[in-house]
Amino acid sequence: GDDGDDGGGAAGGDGEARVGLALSTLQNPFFVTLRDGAQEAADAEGVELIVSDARDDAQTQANDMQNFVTQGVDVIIVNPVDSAAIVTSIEAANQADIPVITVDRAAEGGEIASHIASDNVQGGEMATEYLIEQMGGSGTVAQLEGIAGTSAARDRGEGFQNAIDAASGVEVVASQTANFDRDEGFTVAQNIFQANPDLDGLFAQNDEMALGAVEAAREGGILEDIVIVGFDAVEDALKAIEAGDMAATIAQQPDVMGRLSVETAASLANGDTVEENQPVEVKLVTQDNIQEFLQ
Amino acid sequence: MTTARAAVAKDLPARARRVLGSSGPLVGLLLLVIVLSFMSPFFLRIPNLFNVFQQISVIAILALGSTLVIISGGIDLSVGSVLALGGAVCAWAFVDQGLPLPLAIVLGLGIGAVVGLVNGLLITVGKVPPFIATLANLSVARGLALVITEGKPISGFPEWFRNIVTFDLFGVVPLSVILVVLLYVLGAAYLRYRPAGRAIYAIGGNEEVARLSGLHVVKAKLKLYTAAGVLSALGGLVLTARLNSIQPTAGAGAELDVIAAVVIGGASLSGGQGTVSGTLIGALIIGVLRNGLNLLNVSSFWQQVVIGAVIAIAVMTDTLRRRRG
Amino acid sequence: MTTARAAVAKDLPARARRVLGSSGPLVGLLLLVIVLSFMSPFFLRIPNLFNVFQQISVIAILALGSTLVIISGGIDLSVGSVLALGGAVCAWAFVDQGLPLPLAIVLGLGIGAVVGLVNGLLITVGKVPPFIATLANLSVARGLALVITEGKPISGFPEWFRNIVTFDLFGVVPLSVILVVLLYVLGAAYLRYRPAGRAIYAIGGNEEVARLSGLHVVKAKLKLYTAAGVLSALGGLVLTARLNSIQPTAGAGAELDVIAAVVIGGASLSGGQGTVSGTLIGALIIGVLRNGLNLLNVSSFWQQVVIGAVIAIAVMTDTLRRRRG
Amino acid sequence: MTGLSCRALTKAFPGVRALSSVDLDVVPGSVVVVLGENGAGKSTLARILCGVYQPDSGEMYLDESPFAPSTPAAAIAAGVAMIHQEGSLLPELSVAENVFLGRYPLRGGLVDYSRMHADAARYLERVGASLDPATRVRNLSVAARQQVEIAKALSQEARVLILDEPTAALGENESERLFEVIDELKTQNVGFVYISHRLQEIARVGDDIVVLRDGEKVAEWDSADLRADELIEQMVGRPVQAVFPVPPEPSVDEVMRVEGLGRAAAFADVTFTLRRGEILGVAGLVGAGRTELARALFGAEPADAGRIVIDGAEVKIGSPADAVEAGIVLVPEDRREQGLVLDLTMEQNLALPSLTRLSEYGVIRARRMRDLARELIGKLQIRGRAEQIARTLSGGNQQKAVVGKWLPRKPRIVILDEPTRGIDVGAKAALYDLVRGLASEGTGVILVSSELPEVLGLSNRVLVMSHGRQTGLLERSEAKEEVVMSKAVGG
Ligand SMILES: Nc1ncnc2c1ncn2[C@@H]1O[C@H](COP(=O)(O)OP(=O)(O)OP(=O)(O)O)[C@@H](O)[C@H]1O
Ligand SMILES: Nc1ncnc2c1ncn2[C@@H]1O[C@H](COP(=O)(O)OP(=O)(O)OP(=O)(O)O)[C@@H](O)[C@H]1O
Ligand SMILES: [Mg+2]
Ligand SMILES: [Mg+2]
Repeated sequence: GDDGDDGGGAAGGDGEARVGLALSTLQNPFFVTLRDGAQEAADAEGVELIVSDARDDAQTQANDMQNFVTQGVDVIIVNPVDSAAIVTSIEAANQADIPVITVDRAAEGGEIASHIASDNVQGGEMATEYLIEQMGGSGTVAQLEGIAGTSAARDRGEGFQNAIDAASGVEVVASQTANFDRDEGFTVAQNIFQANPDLDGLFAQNDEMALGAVEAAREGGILEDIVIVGFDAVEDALKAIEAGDMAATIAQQPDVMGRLSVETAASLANGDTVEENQPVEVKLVTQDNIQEFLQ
Repeated sequence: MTTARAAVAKDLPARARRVLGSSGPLVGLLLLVIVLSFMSPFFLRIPNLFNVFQQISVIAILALGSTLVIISGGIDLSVGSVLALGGAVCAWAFVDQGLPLPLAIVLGLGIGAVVGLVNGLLITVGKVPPFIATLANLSVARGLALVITEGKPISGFPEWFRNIVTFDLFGVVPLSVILVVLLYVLGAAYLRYRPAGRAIYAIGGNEEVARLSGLHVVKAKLKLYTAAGVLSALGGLVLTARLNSIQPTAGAGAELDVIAAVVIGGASLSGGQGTVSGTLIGALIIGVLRNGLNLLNVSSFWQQVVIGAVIAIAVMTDTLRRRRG
Repeated sequence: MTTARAAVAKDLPARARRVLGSSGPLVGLLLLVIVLSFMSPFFLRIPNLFNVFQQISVIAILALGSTLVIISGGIDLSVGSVLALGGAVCAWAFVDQGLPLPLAIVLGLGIGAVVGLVNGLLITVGKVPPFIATLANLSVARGLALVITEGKPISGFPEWFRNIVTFDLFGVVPLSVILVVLLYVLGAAYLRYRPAGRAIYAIGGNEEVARLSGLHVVKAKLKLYTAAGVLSALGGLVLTARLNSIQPTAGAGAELDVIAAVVIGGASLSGGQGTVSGTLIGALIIGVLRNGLNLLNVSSFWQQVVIGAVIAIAVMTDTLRRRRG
Repeated sequence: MTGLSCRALTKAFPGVRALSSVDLDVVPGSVVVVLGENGAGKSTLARILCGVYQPDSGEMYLDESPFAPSTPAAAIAAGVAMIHQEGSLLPELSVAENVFLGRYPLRGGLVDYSRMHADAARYLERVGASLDPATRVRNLSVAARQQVEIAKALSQEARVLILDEPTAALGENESERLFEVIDELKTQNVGFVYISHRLQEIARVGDDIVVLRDGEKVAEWDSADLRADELIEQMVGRPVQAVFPVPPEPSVDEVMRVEGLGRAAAFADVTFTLRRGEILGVAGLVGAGRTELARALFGAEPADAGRIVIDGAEVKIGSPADAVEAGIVLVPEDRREQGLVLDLTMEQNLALPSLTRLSEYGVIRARRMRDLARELIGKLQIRGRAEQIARTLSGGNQQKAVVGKWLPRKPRIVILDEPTRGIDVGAKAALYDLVRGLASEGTGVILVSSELPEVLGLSNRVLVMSHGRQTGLLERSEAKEEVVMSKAVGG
């Protein structure tokens, strides 16, 4: 990673557009990939990209946004920690005549020039439907939840629930948090397996937890008997699908989101008009189409 | 008695120090400001400086309570969770239950008082070490905040609520900054001029001696932890107003920032020492550092390295200097 | 004859206590086990019990180092970050740089030693309070772990690396459990039978007295923090082996779990007290609690409430009981 | 009757009966002296009177109404105040704040600092201490701290004042000043309980005497005009020779030579030699810099000028570890802060300097450690058990342990800073024998003490200090009290 840390941010640009990217967190590979996509586009478009990392804290993000306004960037791309909390910051940017683009997560108010996202609820549904299909339409399932209170956990959980409600003959026997963490995914899955020795399927709200569950299942000698589905399509998960350890994951294309958002920002800086809504496709990754995703 | 006279002379700088608080952190802050203003043209602008102050306002409110607790020889790890719980209760009461906002605010502060009091009772009556008592409530209060909000942010406050905090007096001074300054002036006066405030230093210096001297140690501690709880909840309300929303995960990990601000400000975790002015400077050091690194567009990974290093160096030069002086 | 027998009998509980450390946490653990085995039929199965032990193995390794540090009157907040950094360096060396795995492992442990030594130097030479010194390295080490991994997990280790940790001896006892038991036996022996181990209690009890008794306090502390760093990195390697991957965010927040385990185990944060057996029991209490709540499928919001409450109650009953005699 | 009276007070701690059925009457306007060996129960009795401990049984009456304070606050409110043996000051607070802790003068609900400083100055002047009330206590010498303690007790305007070894850290002038204050308060009908190991003071302050032994009252007199040997026999249960043993003749070999030693702002230009088996006394007034000298010789705060030669070779002493390595040990003046780890057992404390010697192949032999502790406890007649927590020992017994822990290292040079502070006559005699024994085995001893008779009686030579300077080095024959005093004052 060169994180666009060429430090020259202070110099300002002669004609070069300056774009602030306020990320919710960089301690998550998904957003690292998004950032990399954005940087790639910035280099291609000749845009100066300033990245901030709120570490999943709404207040820190408000501060980051404030700092962007202070620096007088041309466009702000924000990936909100909290859709409601970001509104005041967006309004402040609007007041300073700085267009705002939201990426991955929407804002509940303010003037948004463009929204670029994939749908986490839909992804949760797709993943869970595939899980149920692989289980043969019935059986017991467990869910590993993300960090309580985060929007990814909420939306994916909602998608999971929608799919479960639509199916019949599927029983949710456990739903426990493992905080999006592989180690905790391991621990919690291991505990769930103890209480539910003939569990048929497991949906994890991200791949890290799914991979932890894979290791726990392997150690418990039940990897063959259980269908595990994750979310995010990180590299390790793709390998696990190829090896047959995981059944599926959801590919969100964060790099595309990053690229698209910077390209949109560049257009805005040139005074061009842009699409208000730019959906980015989510894809179900299974052993059938895994080769498309493995580079 | 030459000894006595020598002692007086030796004490003169100490007097100056008493009035200014320890000068060490202030020097560190000024150095940081000077370096950053050379590195970024945006840094030294008045609006940015007020931004920094406003950005630290929530942490500063939490840290005020923690300063008292730490001077008394205790610690409060539950600040971040109580912040979320206070905000959550207020939002739940107003948005979900439709109670009038002033009542909701009182309920929010009230729950902070309750958690603080429970901390105090666990410590004084239950004899649980402060670290464990407040760690337990870090967990409990966070859990309750999640339960109350059902894990989702709650928003939907009237405009005037937001303005209480974000309105800029004279066009530049946000009201939250004025609130912080007011609270800190009150805090400083309390510690210096109220008998109960002085007692905190005695309790932190040596609890047994304080007891032998006839102080009501248990009562003092209960008051302290309750006050810290109320201040944490107040921080939650300010945050809620500023963002027009409260997240159940708000303030996670804030305890380390808060304690760092207090200790950078010259307080000792073994108790008996510390000033609120020092804490404010400590919070500003952290805030200025983050702001500056953002303005310089330092990658967030390296930011953590730099922040850690600067904090260590700041505290080290301060203590070494004080030792020599 | 009868007298002698009576004397032995009278001495038995005292002896048992000496061997087991304070009995309080043990009683708490047993109570918890009894309650949980009534509530969940799966709890008391042998594989589940070994699972719990294995689940806490990483925290236990970190907590062993922290026990020594805390007995000496210090604290180490950097454990979780050093875990990630140790794992990251090892993974980077092996996977990205293609170095032989044994060398990569040595590098991983080595970076732990370096961070630990820096902690120690900041504390002894730089006179920085342990809380701040290790908080600074919590930030620095995490930042470096993120830089090295570029923020993404690194995976791709040979099968035998994983087996070192996960292989089940006799079909049920994972090697990681054996590693933990071995380390704890060594730790207990060190504290009890090595002069340097005994010195830790004296340093924590009163550093000035230890110094005036001719002990090398600075050297002892440097050794301690270095050892704690190496153990944290070792925890990182065990985690890496177990998951066949290291995340840069691994171990975030682990410091609170680790300190909780040590303090629940009877150590005092003011130093001079504590046993490694107590710490192991403390870690088991936390592990058993989480395991039980998972088995019972308690909602994750309420889990936090329950965990906090149980920890407070466990420590409270223990201290109150001890006080009564 | 008026005043404070106690009936059948009993108090037990785990393993000890500290008080058994003790009666005590404190009459307004008079002083009851409580005597007894270390660990006899004097402090326990005092602590019960002022609400720190509650008795297991027995009653107390204050002016004939029942008095059962459950906290120190309650006792102070009822007019019973105490000066604690182990000090009760907060080093980080100012002198004035310590004096008025918990009873600050207020104006409009706020602390009135100027009045507090003025009032504190008045009380300080009364005890003869001209200290700035704004000074932090941390910067004061042990003696000055003791004066602050006395001022603090006076300011509580108590009707009954309990003084637990108030003069242990005072020089003669300061002590006399205290006695004058006591005389004055007696005329105002204040009653006193006075605990001390300095028998020579008793006739000066006391009206009645009570002797405790093993927690029981074994004798009482309503006059203080008693012969010392009579008192001692009651306290110890056997006659004790209160004379100083003549020091053995030192060898001619020099074990240590100190040339021009100094440390900035503490002391300067100290030069002396110490021979094998010699006892070198160090005399001076309070604050003369004797402690600083002792600490510098031991490396606790290393000297920054001059040289130290041991057995003919110059040594660099930069830390206590260096000193111990060179065979020098120090018994510090503040046993609780510098001598013992109070929360460890006696065994662990006594073994602390000898940990490596108690191990074999790097492993500590638990049995040897236990034996060592038992041997030292026996040899020094410490009232306590090897597995007892050091904090729970009486003050005098703690002092013995601080000396005792060094003996197994067989040091070449022993520096004792106020070693007899707070220990009873019997223990003092034992300690004198111990010092003499060390000397006759060839150890060089440096003895710092504020009790002039002790220094003069025990030493082969006496080094006198004044204001951080060496003002004399006298042979035993020249070291008469008047000569030493005139040099100590600055001559
Ligand atoms: N808190 C305690 N726990 C256990 N034992 C104690 C405690 N306090 C005092 N003791 C014991 O009670 C006995 C009486 O102690 P006390 O302090 O009253 O003696 P003292 O007469 O004041 O001695 P000194 O002259 O040395 O000050 C001693 O054996 C002591 O070890
Ligand atoms: N802990 C301390 N901190 C700061 N100053 C001190 C401390 N202890 C002593 N002093 C000061 O150092 C000077 C020398 O004191 P020192 O204790 O060496 O004298 P001394 O002759 O040993 O007398 P004594 O021990 O009887 O007080 C005094 O002015 C005293 O106020
Ligand atoms: Mg006593
Ligand atoms: Mg002295």
